Amino acid sequence: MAVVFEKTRGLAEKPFHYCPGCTHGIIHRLVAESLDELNLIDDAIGVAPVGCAVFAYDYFNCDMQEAAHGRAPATATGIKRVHPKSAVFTYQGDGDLASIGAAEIVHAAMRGEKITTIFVNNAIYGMTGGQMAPTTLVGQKATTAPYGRDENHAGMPLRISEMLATIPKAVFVERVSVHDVKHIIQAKKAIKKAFQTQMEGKGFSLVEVVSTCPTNWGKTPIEALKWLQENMIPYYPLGNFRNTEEVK
Amino acid sequence: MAVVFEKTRGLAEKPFHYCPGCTHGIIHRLVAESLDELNLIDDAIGVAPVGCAVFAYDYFNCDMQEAAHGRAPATATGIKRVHPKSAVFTYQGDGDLASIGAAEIVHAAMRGEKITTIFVNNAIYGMTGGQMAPTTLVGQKATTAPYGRDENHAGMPLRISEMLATIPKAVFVERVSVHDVKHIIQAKKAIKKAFQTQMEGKGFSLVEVVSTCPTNWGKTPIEALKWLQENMIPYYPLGNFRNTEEVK
Amino acid sequence: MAKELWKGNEAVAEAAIKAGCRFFFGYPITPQNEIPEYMAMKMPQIDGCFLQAESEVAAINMVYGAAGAGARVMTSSSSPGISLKQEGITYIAGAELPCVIVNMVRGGPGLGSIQPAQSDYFQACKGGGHGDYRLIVLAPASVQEAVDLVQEAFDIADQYRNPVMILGDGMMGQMMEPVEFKEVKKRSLPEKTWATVGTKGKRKPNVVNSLYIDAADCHNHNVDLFKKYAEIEKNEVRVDTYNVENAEIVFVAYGTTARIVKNAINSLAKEGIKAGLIRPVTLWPYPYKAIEEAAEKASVKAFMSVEMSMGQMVEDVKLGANGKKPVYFYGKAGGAFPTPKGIAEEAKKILGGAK
Amino acid sequence: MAKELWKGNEAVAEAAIKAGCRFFFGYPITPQNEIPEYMAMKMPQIDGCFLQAESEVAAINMVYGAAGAGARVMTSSSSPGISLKQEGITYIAGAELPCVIVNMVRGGPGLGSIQPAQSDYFQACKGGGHGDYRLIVLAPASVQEAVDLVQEAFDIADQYRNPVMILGDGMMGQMMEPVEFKEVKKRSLPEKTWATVGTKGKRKPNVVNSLYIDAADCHNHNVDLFKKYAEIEKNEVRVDTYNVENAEIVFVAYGTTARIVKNAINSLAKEGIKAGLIRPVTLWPYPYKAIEEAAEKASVKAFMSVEMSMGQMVEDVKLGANGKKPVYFYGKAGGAFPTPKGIAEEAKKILGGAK
Amino acid sequence: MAHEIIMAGFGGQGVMAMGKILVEAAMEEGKNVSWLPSYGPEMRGGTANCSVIVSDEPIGAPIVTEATAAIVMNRPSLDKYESMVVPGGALLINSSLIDKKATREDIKVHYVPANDIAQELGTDKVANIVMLGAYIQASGAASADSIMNIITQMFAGKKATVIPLNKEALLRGAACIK
Amino acid sequence: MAHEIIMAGFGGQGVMAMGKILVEAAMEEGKNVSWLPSYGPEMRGGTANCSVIVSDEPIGAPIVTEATAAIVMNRPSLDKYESMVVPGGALLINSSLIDKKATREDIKVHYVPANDIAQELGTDKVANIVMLGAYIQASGAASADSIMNIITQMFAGKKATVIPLNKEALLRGAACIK
Amino acid sequence: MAKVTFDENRCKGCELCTTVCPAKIVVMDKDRINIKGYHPATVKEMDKCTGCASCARMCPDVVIKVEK
Amino acid sequence: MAKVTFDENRCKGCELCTTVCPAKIVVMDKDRINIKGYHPATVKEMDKCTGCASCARMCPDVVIKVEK
Ligand SMILES: Cc1ncc(C[n+]2csc(CCOP(=O)(O)OP(=O)(O)O)c2C)c(N)n1
Ligand SMILES: Cc1ncc(C[n+]2csc(CCOP(=O)(O)OP(=O)(O)O)c2C)c(N)n1
Ligand code: SF4
Ligand code: SF4
Ligand code: SF4
Ligand code: SF4
Ligand code: SF4
Ligand code: SF4
Ligand SMILES: [Mg+2]
Ligand SMILES: [Mg+2]
Repeated sequence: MAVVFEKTRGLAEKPFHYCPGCTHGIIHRLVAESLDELNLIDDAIGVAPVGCAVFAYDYFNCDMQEAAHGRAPATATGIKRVHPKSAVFTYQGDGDLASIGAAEIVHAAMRGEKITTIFVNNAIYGMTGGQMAPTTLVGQKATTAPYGRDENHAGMPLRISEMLATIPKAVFVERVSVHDVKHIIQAKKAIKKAFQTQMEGKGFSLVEVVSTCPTNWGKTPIEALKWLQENMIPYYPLGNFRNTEEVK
Repeated sequence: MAVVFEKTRGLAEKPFHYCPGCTHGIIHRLVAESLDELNLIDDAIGVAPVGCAVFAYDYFNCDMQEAAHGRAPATATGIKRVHPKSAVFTYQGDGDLASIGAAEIVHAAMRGEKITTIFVNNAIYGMTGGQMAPTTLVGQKATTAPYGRDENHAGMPLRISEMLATIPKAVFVERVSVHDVKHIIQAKKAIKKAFQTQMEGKGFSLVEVVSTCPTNWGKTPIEALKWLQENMIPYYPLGNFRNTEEVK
Repeated sequence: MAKELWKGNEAVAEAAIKAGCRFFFGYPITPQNEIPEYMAMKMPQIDGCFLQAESEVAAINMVYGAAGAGARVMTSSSSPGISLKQEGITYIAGAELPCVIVNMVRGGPGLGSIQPAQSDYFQACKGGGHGDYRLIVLAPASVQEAVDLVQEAFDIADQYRNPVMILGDGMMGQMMEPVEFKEVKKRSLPEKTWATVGTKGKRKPNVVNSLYIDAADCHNHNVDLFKKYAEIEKNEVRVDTYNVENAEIVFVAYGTTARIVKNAINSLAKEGIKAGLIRPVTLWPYPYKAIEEAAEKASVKAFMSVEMSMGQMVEDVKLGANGKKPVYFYGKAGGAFPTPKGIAEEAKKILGGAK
Repeated sequence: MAKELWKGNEAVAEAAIKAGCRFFFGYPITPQNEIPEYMAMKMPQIDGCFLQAESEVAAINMVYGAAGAGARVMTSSSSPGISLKQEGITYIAGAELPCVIVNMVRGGPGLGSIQPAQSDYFQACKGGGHGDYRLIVLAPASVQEAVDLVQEAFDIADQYRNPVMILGDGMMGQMMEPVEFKEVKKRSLPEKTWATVGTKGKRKPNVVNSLYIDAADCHNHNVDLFKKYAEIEKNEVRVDTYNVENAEIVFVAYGTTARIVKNAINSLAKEGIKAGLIRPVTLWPYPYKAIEEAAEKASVKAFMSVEMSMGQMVEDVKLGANGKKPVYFYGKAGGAFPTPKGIAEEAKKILGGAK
Repeated sequence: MAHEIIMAGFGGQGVMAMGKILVEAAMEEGKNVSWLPSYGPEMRGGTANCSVIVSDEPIGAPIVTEATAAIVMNRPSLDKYESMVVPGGALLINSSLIDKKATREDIKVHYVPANDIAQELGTDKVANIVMLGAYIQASGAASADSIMNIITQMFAGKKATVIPLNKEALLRGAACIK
Repeated sequence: MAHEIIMAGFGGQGVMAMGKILVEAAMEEGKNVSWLPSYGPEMRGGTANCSVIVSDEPIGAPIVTEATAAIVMNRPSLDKYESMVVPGGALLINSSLIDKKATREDIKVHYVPANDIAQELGTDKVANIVMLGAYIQASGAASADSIMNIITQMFAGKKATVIPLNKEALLRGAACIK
Repeated sequence: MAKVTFDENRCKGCELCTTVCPAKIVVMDKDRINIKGYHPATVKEMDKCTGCASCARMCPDVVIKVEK
Repeated sequence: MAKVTFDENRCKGCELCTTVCPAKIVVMDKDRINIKGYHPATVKEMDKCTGCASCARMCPDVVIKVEK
């Protein structure tokens, strides 16, 4: 009997600490599989965020650095400039990347920093217990938006992929989801493409993964996937926003 | 004899400290005239940046705060939330706004903060002596890009107006120039429109003014205006990127 | 008003609101999240404004703006977030704006741990930001005291046009204790004629600023600031003592650690060892005088600074004791805390050695 | 090699390059702009990397990344920019990464002035960031010494896996003096087996991190750090003295201020007043012992800490003197500086009063 | 007299609420009280605990390091907190979920089948109240009446129907202490 | 012997270069030297100055607060620095641009029409060298030869043609000192 | 013939795998509790398994191995 | 008839005003130096002035007043 599917060697043995059904786990796996399949894992250097994925440094089977909240793109820049041939990636949540780290991601993109960012958009601060993120939907409740996000008070959610796609050196930008197997397969393709773009030295690459937080959404994992599909995707349309073919 | 043109009472008496021919002075005047003509000057609260315009607090005839480098939008947010009926504006350079303050401007826009930002893009750090800005053109020399900006090393210039125009609550975004009288008149129109948008409570408004820095560009004021026209405007096309008519 | 059980963080938030705070700008971080969350719940009901800033940097600069605009305003965070606020804090101090900043300290350095600690003492009291400036630093030891001090903090800030920091820790923020919201005596405060509220065409523009481009001007500004600080040192020192009379060893501890020390003192008493406690309530201005006076007591053989840190306040204890009596340190860091037993044992060791 | 005239900032940059620094991440700020500008000019010629970061926050986090990746890396800034780096600095200290950070101090607080100052002493030496950690702080008094210390700083950083700060000021950065780039004695350094360079499939992943989620682990990490700090305190204290033998008054001053003090000492000598100088070269670890020894000298009547600040290092002088002799302070802040005349007069006042 | 209690279990077993109800009740009786939860990501699925103090004297440290009683709702909590109980103190074990026995002999150990009783009453949710009933019976830290006052206030209004269920749980727990 | 000199003028008058040439020359003569510019936005159009020290002894403070000489190239600099000169010190005034006289009597005052001489030589640009020539003549802080060595090094190559002009300027300046 | 195996102690009982199996054979084992305290997922009628690996791809905790 | 007046001591001699005058009458006064040390701008043939205010609008230092 042949193995059809098993844990990639891109992942360490340690079980994830994520809540049951949290899609962070799926995304970790896709990143690890991509690195392994592209033969990059032994040369890869990853940067973990501050957020639920803070312990990502224990899960990937490659060298890792734990960055300050939001600063992963700057940290990764430091690493990549020292090791220009390594596959350098950041793994960041929406609080980390879109809120406190907004300047760092915009500037990594501007510089065309040859790194790959995996951006996990779950429309909430998971780690700290469900506060509003820049990506929280209008009307969505959060502990710091207990009456639901009010667009007149707190504005409308940031669409990071669309915003970064205006930056010339952000050469690969795609939004994917992991709410079913088909989308998981597509998500992996995008992640692989992003790493390939990096290794070709073309510029900055980012994959935004629309993700769940069953715990702080107050939903079962199955309900959460449904909510994602019905509420997140309409505001965060999936698709490719930039790719190298477009870039002259 | 009637007065056709004289110093607006929106400006204080103090002469500007700017270098000869620096267009900061023109932009100051346009802002002050707009505030005066819209009858807003007595209720206005301005926020000065850190940059050559740091002393702006001495030039406008209204209450002013001097913000930390790049944080003017946050400071203005604090002010506006306290005085929602006042006309609150920030006046910021490209180092201030597009580099260190990138997160603050993106988030003020995201929140639809009811403030007006005057963004002076002179493709350089004027105050500190000619270092590279995020807006420095590819090939343009700066003291920290002595061989000219190399796009493979430092990326390509950020187009702030285009980037912010992707944000739903940035309801008025326009890029103007002050290289001749015609454009100066257009620039003033845009600035007035931005303030009107603010007072109508519609959201965040920004006018990007393409500007010169004769001193650090190493040009005479007249040469500088020419260089602006020939080099800046092709990369930074003038025009309106968002206005309230477009906003549902 | 009857006592109610309040969680430290929520009590601090409610106390601020009771003190007239209507503007809060913050960013989530454990273990202080209940403060912004409480504000998010309450502010809209009372026409106040809670705003989650994009970062701690933005939050403190929003505070700067709002304080400059004349509002009673607060922010809160925990250690890494407070580090990010340092530039903003020195701007606020330099521009002489009143505001309240809460730090529910957690273990460091770096990302550290999220458990209670007192390792931000230096940062709070000596200047985490650049330049010569002072925060007024208040260190409550119970939820009740936190409530009382927060309410007064806004008055103190306004009186001196100076930022006030409430230095708590994760334990203070997370614990529940009975609280009574008492009517706090209001100070008579100067009008905020300096605030940027619009000239209304009736006066010269007000400017909020910390730039003094001429060195001599900047020096004079510093001298003025330090005149104010001397005033604060004269008026605002607060300290609590416990069993210092006849004590052989005097512990110095603040905040929740002081409570642990009290347990140790009581258990030492059972063994016949006389120990006392000096508990600074204001960490700046520091109660050097209380230390000095204790140092001059014949009974006192030694001091021991007890901290949830590797030893920070101990330097101030030494400055107070000024060589008159030896000063020891005992502490745990990174979110661990000294136990009454550990403290008592260390004290016995010292007294044994001192004999 | 013959002496050449070098501007302080450029000499510091060149010294870093000579020490093998090939990565520099910085952000412009007066009065240190010549450092990034020099790097921008030179790095491309030697296959190094100069990058202008989007902010000081980004710069220090790039340093974190590059240091973690095993490089010799430096950043530089001046006071407000250094305040912004505080979170990053404590992360670097917590993760035990080697790097060099230059602060050409200017007047504060807030935007302050851009003239030379020494008012970031507390921030550098006591902890501007949160948590218990230490920077090794070197304070050169001449461009030559800056060059020598910068070169050694990289070795010190690597030896202890600790960030090293060069604490200069605007005067140091802007002045030109003759400099000789001497061959610096290299220390024998451990290999950077901990760096993230890719596993190459040959070892377990390396992790660069400052998070210790369990309080006990975090405490132990702190204890380990402080063992290292004790080691540094034992090995690395440096201090320079001038005329301390038989001095009636001992000035304590560092950096450029120490040079002004020397002028004062010489002019006092002309009046027959014996004054000496203790000049700490390492501000942390601080040369408490030198102070203590001077305090024990019969000739010494008093200490005077002279600073371009409102009085910061004076606390360390007091800790060193430990009550044995009185400690006075004299200084100017905000970009102003004490003059030899002012210092001498103050000293005479003190000695007069002490008689 | 000071009761210094550690209450521990899985997140979701209601140990935090158990502690809060106890301190509310004791406070109404005029005692000094404090309640301190564990916090942080270890709560995610892992073990949660709180330190509760009820005392006639002013309370020193709110954190319990030498417990007069430990209430353990699951196995990991037993392993972690058994040693923290002072000699002569009490250890209450949720024997429905913990099949292990206590190892110490210098403390009083009570085995309370809290989940079994709760299920008998119709819902696992009141296992914590069962345990609380047992604890106050064993310790006298608060009276059943005070506890019921608090529970009654908590569920006043729409949820009032669950009050009798909680009362039953409390009494059944108390009955476990012989 | 220590020369502590303040050189001041408008930005663009070459006061910084004047100071640098002097210290380079003095250094080659084996003296201790330091040079410290003013910096900051006040330079923008305003006055620039540098502190220059040439000394046989190691140099203390690089900043000059009690000048053995002040060289003032414009009026605001005269107003600012006249008082800084020590009794017996020297004050060199660019009389081409400054019509005011010095007020002090306890110092040596030299009026040097630096711009007039420079214009005679064909360019305002060497007014600073004229002034430097006057200063070294007055003070002996460095020899004209050393200065010319430095200037020769500076303009080696393409610009070598300007060397004689500078020499002339230096000598003409020196000739102003009687 | 295909086979799925569960690294049971990694399972957190999230049930996501049960929703994607085309053969609808992945179920939660309500009778058992794993070391973490969850009812683990399992396959009741292994012979119906097509080895499509949907379950494994959906699982956030890398519990499932699929062979064919 | 129109008139322009220069607040001469504010002038920095940047020459921008000279480039925009349709009548080409704004020139730099090379004979004079203002308090700041610059040759100030001036109008030589005032009678040609149309009062269009282009010079004033271009001036970065608010030197010029225009009447008509
Ligand atoms: C400087 C700083 N600010 C705040 C925090 C607290 N913090 C930790 S994680 C987090 C938010 C994480 O949210 P997100 O990035 O969306 O990740 P998620 O947990 O949702 O995956 C915050 C605010 C911190 N550790 N450091
Ligand atoms: C935190 C901080 N970093 C850096 C500086 C130094 N600084 C002052 S102005 C400036 C750049 C200004 O450039 P820009 O915003 O483009 O304005 P301009 O001078 O070109 O108008 C910088 C980096 C500072 N004052 N504070
Ligand atoms: S809190 Fe949310 S994002 Fe974090 S692990 Fe749990 S489900 Fe996932
Ligand atoms: S430096 Fe440039 S931007 Fe600044 S005032 Fe001068 S010309 Fe204007
Ligand atoms: S491999 Fe496919 S068919 Fe088999 S159990 Fe998994 S989902 Fe069902
Ligand atoms: S998806 Fe994975 S973790 Fe979830 S129930 Fe299935 S096997 Fe268990
Ligand atoms: S107003 Fe018009 S015509 Fe008159 S001087 Fe000015 S630009 Fe020339
Ligand atoms: S534009 Fe204004 S400053 Fe420039 S030369 Fe004309 S009048 Fe003078
Ligand atoms: Mg998130
Ligand atoms: Mg600029």
